[in-house]
Amino acid sequence: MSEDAEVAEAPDPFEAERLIEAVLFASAEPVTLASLRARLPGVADVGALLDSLRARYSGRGVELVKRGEGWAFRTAPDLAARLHLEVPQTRKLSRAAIEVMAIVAYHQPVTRAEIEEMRGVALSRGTLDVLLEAGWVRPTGRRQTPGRPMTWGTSQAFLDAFGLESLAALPGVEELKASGLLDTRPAMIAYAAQSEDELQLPLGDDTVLLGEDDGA
Amino acid sequence: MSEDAEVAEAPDPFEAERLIEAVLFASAEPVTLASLRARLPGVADVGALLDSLRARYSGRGVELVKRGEGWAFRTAPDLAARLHLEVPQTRKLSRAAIEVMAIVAYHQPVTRAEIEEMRGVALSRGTLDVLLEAGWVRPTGRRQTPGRPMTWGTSQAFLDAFGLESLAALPGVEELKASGLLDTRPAMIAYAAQSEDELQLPLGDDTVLLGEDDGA
Amino acid sequence: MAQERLPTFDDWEEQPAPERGPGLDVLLLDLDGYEGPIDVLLALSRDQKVDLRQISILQLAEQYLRFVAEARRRNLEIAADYLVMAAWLAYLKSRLLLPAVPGAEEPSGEEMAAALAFQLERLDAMRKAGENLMARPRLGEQVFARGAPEGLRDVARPVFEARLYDLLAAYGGFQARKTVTRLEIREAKLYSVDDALARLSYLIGAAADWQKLEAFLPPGLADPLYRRSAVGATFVAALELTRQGRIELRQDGGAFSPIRLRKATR
Repeated sequence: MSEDAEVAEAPDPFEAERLIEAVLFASAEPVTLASLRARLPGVADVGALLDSLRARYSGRGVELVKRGEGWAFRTAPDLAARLHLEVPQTRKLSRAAIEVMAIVAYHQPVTRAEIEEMRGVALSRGTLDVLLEAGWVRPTGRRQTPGRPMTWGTSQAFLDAFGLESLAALPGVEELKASGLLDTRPAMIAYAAQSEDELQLPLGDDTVLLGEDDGA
Repeated sequence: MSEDAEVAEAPDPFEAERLIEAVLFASAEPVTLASLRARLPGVADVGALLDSLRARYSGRGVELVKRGEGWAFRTAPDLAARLHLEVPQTRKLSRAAIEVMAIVAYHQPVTRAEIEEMRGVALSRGTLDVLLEAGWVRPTGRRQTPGRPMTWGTSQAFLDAFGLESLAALPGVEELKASGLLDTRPAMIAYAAQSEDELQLPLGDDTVLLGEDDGA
Repeated sequence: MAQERLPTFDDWEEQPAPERGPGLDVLLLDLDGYEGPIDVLLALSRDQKVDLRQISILQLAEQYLRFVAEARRRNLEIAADYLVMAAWLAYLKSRLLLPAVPGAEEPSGEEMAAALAFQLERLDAMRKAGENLMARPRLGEQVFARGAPEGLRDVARPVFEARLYDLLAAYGGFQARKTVTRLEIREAKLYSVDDALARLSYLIGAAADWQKLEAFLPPGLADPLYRRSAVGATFVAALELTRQGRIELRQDGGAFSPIRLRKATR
């Protein structure tokens, strides 16, 4: 690393241009002309070399630009938008988020306070944000009550995401009950046993009776 | 934010090359081929564009290099002495650390016990840590032997740090392989195997030697 | 394997690699600089030939033994594994000098020597490989990355996953939680084991012959849950009375066949 730059070769313009290129590439800050000159003893016209380099990169994906007193490489402005890439990344919604989504869908327009009251817990910070980020809920207006709280409803994206033609396509509470998704019965095995037909076995057939919960 | 990246312009090769140039310039780390492809929808042969770009920069002050799965621009090594960049002084590696790094690089995947066996001394605390901290070695899996010991290998950053296109470019790796010196086993066993002609086979594919019981 | 590690010296790179191995004195002076016996052996081996394949292990063993003897004579502190290696090399030496025992199970002296030579050669190769790697232009020292990276972001655009089923199930769960505000637990009507014991003890007196278990069930078995509890309790009671030696139980047809019982005939 400790080489003598002073023992500089004959100032070959091509070599000098290469060096400028490397210095500008590797420097964190724009490099001043003076600083470049200091690196190129014996080279008379550093400015001309910069011009040549600028021409060389003109129209490319990278351009040589002047920034204040210094020179630097920068990516071409027209490409800036395409440097960054949006990568789809599937994320699972939390149980709370899905429940809030459902409440918004069934009870819209609904305020945050109403959601909290219905669920009996405060809405944690991220929950509504996540739904907003997904684009499924949207503000629908303000309730004409003290404080004029914002109300929330579902968006078209929500319908698209869940394959619903319209909000009317959401099954009603009675339909949920019928499909077993809404079960209001207390879950107790004892009651289940009482109400289930399969256990109404004829008593006469004792073998079945005895064996019935034998292996269970 | 706009989704129009998909509605890509006709994949003009010149434009595509410009974009690759900009993307590689914008990143200090090597950019993977996959990441480049994702930015160039509709461009069939990204590899050919990279080759063209590599040729374009060949001999310049900045070069296009391949580092494992990634591509990057790097200053030409011959200019090192004349760049005079202010570089934070890197910590010198101890002789032990260098030796361990070479063993990991040439014998990967290799277990800690195998490294110790080869060197004839226990690995002191800091040795592997220093290499891990530098980001040059990484755990690669577990060996399917009793105790399921962890195996170590080198990272992409290792290739980048030492200017290697791939592990096949490790200096002298072919000769070492041919002479049987890349056998990880204890000397007695390794030597015995060697004298049984087993290792006189053409060692074309390192999977036999290296990947044999790779846990990864 | 070393039990104790000697300190390394960090200034290796400043030292020109010796063409020939160090003399005994240098070796002893530098004792702290060596990483265990293998390291010393490798240093000693440079005394012989450049090519480790041609090395005389016998000569190396002698050099090493001289080194250890000299260290002990000078009361230098050397770690236990140096002595272990000395003992092993002394043994190897004897094996190399004496004719091989025919039919011996263990490897011959030549094989042991070759294995040691292999180990030295392998370590030496790795040492050189390390030096070669370090001699390459390194990123951040001779080769540089872009000094002002403009950042390249792969922005994660989240796509949320939820099925209509999840939504409806969540709402169902929510409604259910809301609806059931008061949980009433009805008294479960069950036939107890105590009742079964009392009934069975009473009835068994009259049963001199084998009778099915069902014969002892209480009346009023319309309710299925009650009936199941009666069967279970009566069976448990029967087991208890059998244990007490008051009745006998039998089941002739294997699993699920009728269980019969009668008063003990003692």
